[in-house]
Amino acid sequence: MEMRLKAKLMGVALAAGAALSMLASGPATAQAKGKEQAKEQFFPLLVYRTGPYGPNGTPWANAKQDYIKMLNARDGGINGVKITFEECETGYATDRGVECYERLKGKGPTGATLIDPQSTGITFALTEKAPIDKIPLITLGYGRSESQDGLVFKWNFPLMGSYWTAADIIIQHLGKKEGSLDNLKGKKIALIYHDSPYGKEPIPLLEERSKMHKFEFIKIPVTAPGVEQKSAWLQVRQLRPDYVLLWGWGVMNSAALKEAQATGYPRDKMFGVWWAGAEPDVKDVGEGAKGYNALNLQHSIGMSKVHQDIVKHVHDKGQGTGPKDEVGTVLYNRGLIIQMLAVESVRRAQERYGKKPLTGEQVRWGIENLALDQKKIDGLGFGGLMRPISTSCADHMGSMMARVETWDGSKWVFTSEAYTADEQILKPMVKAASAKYAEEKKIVPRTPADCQL
Amino acid sequence: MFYRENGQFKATYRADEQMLPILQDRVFMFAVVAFAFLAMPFLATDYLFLSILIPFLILTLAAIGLNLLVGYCGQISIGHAAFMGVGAYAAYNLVLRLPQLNFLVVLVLAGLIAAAVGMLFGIPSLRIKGLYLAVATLAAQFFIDWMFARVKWFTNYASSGSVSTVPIELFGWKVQSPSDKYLFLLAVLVVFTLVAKNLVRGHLGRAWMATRDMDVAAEVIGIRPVYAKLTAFGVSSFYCGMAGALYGFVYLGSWEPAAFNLTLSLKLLFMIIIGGMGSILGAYFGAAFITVLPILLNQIPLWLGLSLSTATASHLESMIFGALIVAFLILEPHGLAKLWSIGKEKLRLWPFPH
Amino acid sequence: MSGPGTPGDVLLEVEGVSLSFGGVTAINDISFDVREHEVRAIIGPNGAGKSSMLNVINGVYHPQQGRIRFAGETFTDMDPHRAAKMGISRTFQNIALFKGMSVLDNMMAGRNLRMTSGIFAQALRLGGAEREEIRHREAVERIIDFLEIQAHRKTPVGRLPYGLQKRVDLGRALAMEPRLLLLDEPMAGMNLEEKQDMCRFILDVNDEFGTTIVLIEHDMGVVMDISDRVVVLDYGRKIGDGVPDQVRSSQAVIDAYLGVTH
Amino acid sequence: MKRHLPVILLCAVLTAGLFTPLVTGASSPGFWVEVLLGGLMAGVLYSLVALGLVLIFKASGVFNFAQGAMVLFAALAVARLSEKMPMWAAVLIAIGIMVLFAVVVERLVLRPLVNQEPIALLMATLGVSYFLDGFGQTLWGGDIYKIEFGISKDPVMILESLFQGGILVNKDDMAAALVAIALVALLALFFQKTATGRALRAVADDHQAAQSIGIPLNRIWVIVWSVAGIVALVAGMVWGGKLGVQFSLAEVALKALPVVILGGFESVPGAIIGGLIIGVGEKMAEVFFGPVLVKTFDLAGGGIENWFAYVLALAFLLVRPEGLFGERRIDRV
Repeated sequence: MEMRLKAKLMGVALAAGAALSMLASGPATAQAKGKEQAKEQFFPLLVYRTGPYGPNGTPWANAKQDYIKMLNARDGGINGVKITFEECETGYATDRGVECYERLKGKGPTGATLIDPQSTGITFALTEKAPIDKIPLITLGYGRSESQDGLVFKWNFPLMGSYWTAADIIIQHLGKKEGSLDNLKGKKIALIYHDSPYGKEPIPLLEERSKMHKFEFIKIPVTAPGVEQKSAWLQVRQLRPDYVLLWGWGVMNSAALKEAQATGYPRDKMFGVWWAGAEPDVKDVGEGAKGYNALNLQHSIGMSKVHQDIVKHVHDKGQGTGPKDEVGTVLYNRGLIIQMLAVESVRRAQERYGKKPLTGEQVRWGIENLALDQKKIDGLGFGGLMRPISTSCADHMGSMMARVETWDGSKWVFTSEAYTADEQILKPMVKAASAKYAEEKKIVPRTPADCQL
Repeated sequence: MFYRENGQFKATYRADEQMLPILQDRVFMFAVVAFAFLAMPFLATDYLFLSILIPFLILTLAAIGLNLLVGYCGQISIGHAAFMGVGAYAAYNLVLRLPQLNFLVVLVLAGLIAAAVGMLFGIPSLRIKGLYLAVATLAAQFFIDWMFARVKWFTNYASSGSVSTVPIELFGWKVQSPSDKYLFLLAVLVVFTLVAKNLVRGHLGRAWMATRDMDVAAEVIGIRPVYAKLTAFGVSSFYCGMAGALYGFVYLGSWEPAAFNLTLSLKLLFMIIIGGMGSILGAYFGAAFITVLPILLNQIPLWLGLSLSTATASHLESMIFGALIVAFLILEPHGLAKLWSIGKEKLRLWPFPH
Repeated sequence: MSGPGTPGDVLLEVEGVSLSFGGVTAINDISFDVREHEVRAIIGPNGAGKSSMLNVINGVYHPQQGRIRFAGETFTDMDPHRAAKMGISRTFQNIALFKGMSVLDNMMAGRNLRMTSGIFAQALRLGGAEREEIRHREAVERIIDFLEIQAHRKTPVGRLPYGLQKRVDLGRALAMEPRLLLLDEPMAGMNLEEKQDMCRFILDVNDEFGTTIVLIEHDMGVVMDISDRVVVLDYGRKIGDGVPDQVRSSQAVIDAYLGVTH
Repeated sequence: MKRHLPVILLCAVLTAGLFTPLVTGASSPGFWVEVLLGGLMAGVLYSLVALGLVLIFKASGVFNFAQGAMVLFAALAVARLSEKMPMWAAVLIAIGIMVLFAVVVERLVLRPLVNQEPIALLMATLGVSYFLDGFGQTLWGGDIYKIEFGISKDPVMILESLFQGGILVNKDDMAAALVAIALVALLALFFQKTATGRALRAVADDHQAAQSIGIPLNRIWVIVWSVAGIVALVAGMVWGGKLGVQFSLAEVALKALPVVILGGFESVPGAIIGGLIIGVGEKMAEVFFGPVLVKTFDLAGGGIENWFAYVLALAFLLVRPEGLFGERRIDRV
């Protein structure tokens, strides 16, 4: 008994000690700010390698690290400023994401460069905090669709596309298949979506489009994580929609394809968003997913120069973050592009503020004035991987193109030309939504003058 | 040597009924509170405030609430995060639709609404006990989750289903900077800790504990189970409701229904197991433990210079979590609070044991 | 035979009560009465239905037949809260104290019915609530003195020895200031001194507070000493009723009960 | 029989709800049958998990929250092992692992916590389930893995003569159902015929008595947890074979709680029938009742199956706390 008691008290003492050292680590991060400027640019990496979304989160996260390692190895960072990073596991959970943000935002000589939350839910939460901490958020192909409006959302950058552009492009594609958008009249289009902010984002646009083209729009939510979809597909079987749009993430996508197969719904009538069009989504369905289509954010599949550099400078040195064969897969490429754009934003900002570690606020300007033409892109080794992008104060998206790819049972192949989302439809929606937000939050939209700063 | 109560004789029952009968305890508590209010705001970093202290304070409030129900009244609940959710959405809608309301009023109203809902879902406890009740509360959890995800009015027809809040303002005081948030929460928590303490040492508290320890005997001495159980559900949901409102407004700032899911409910449960069932102090310990542990587990490898993959780290986390729960249940069912009091006993005899 | 407070008119009347659990009859058409201020004993071999009888009287069990008449009111089945309100309190055969609470709190819980301050008053510990607490604390302290357990006031009951727990159990019942006190084997498993103490307490309660007492007891000697009248049960039926001497001499009782034990 | 009335009423309402779609013509007979089948399939899986819960509860009075995690763990084991070896070997090893797990749980969790109040034990199993989630993924990895039985996933049309459009069924569903039935039959045999089985039954009826006639409780616990582990294994394979094995399976398994409430904690047939009721009920509710609800209250989508099972269980609790097949008990003073 005496012994046991001692053991217990010991244990508690230990725990207390640990906790104290924890508190100690708080100030440590603060000092980092104070200490004379090391020539380092710090990138916090919010990731999720575990849980239902882990399989998709992992290649994405690996690519970012690989790209950073490659730059440090090849060019010694950005114009001589070494790149440092730290990962934090969010598990795709909003509260954990917020904690990661708070933990990492102060690290490094100049604090966080920018944040890529890798989750729409976390993006919503951070949208409230970023302006206070002056840290830009880049949400490439996800996040708040209305945050394209840089006049209201000064700190959000949904680069290269939002869920509204995605939905719009799919509808355009369907119209093309049917001969013309008018032929969608009377058709049934069902949206099977991840029941979270991510899955709900496209709904307003699809409703808009269904009004325009008089097609019937059916919403079928699937509860996260989305393993259990039986009744969703029973509904599909009952309503027999002409097309099914799949807005899933992680395990939900493969589950959806399996159910589609089980209920005999033709896969070639299914169209996924670009988060439902990667290898992990289809690989363990294999033949069963043959014919399934998904959007692809502009880039082609296969190796290009940047991949070779990464293999050469990272994997061959045995410093690869993940397995070598994931290099060049869809989500891996997306990770590369995100990290590249982040780095180029810093480079752009350096042109204005000098080749030294920059604060988030300075980098924000860089993102807002990003201008990558084909030449630059080729120079960066991303030739064929992506198309030109140029952002501005009013437009934080920079480009809104995507192509449709199709799973042939073993790999993804492109089956359409690049579409561009329809400005006519998007602009007013973005304006209206951002105005509502500004009004809710009592934000005064930026003036052109403010943009010059 | 210094921690002795001899020589402190209680002349009146009032003196004997004090919250902390031993002088040294009073001094110590006062010192702690003073430190928290006066020193902490200057010592702590933003990170400490935003990721540790603020969630800690809020979750403590919730844990106290749950402890009143589970620890004091003996009624299990695996659905209390849902009542936090009720509080959060109630506050959101109150602020949205009655902007002129003072946030303190909003906070209390949110608590009361949560209390009402809590009592509603507490009704089954009159007929069922233990495990059965656990499942009944699960029903509350899932139904309420669903309700906020589906009924558009609650989220003001936000297409994404996620709501965001405006900074709190109290009598011209904008509660926005980390230290302001901290002070505000601390004040709320201190007040409601006292309230809880008073309740459990009043006759209502005795009614709860009696129901917990021996419900038949309690009934025989005239304690109505209906009254005891429903008040327990009400009060505890009231606490969680307020905690939820604060969690939404002060900590997250923007959230979707998933923010108050089963995982959070289980977290709360773990807090009171580890902290100590039927102890207000335990709620503090438990909340601190649960808030700090995952962060520690992420940090320790970094300090040791180990490069532990984030995946392994988070797997380790849930393993250690589970192991700790079992360990506590076996070694010290009354949790950290009990260890604390054992420690005090020892100190009382020190340096002359026996 | 010691003569406590002189018996007055009938306080409790049990009429033709029958109780069964899923076919098993525990009590079979039993009637008896209890007069004000008297000490009434219920005896009988194990499984005779003694405890069930008490549980019927204060509404823990609900009989299928029969009526209970208490203080001029008639019930077909009582509920515990009502019984408590009307001044019936009891102790338990295998002690049913609130293990997690101190002696003081256990007994204070006995005052619960009489404490009226609202939830807000308690939450904020307003003057009223404070004063009420202290008033009742005083009442409880008197009982603590009476039962000579001052030393254990703040001890969790779980830690007390058996004999003392029995005392606290009695104390909690007394804290309700009952009109009718039901004692379920108050001396079971006690040694001689403990028994003597307990007897003394019971008689004092009966004298000083004039409380009417119904007790179940195995120890014949004790029963015959302290009780005014005795009911004898056997297999759920009543086989004897009267002053101890009558009961002693009743043939049925001797066969069914005394005969066996002596 | 007065106290049976509400139960009868509740059942009546459910049955009515079951057939309304047919009567009102909200669905073609063929489709209705498909939904029914879909529900039954889901039900089979719930039943399998619930079965494990009931076994453990009968023998050790523990409400095993970790059953879901056990399903996941076992399934992961099979999935990963079968990548390196033939299926039968993988299964055998997995069984070994589950038995080992049972031993460990008995030693480290049950024995120290013996005769604690049930809530404490529930929480302990909660801890166990957290541990298993983490451990399972560290050991086997957190990816999506598949269990291949080589059964075609493509649907088959049957009874086309009877219903226009025919009825769509899946071979693997059928296989799963057969496996489940076989398992239940085996268990029945095990309990009725073997000495161990009889001992288990004795323990279930009365722990003290069983102990007094010299049945070693600890060994019984190990056995019963092993059996539950094997049941979990089967459930996991059936489930994983359909949806792929991944972390999130454990969450789906939570549905087994309302199932045992419905069936009664101590009744094996209860677990099975309860599972089927819940499965059919929630699918029917989702497919037919959901859209109506959405229309009338302008909800953002259906998804009532998230709570249907729990609310149904709650309703049953209120009218019949001991469950469909549980026997009610009187607590004595």
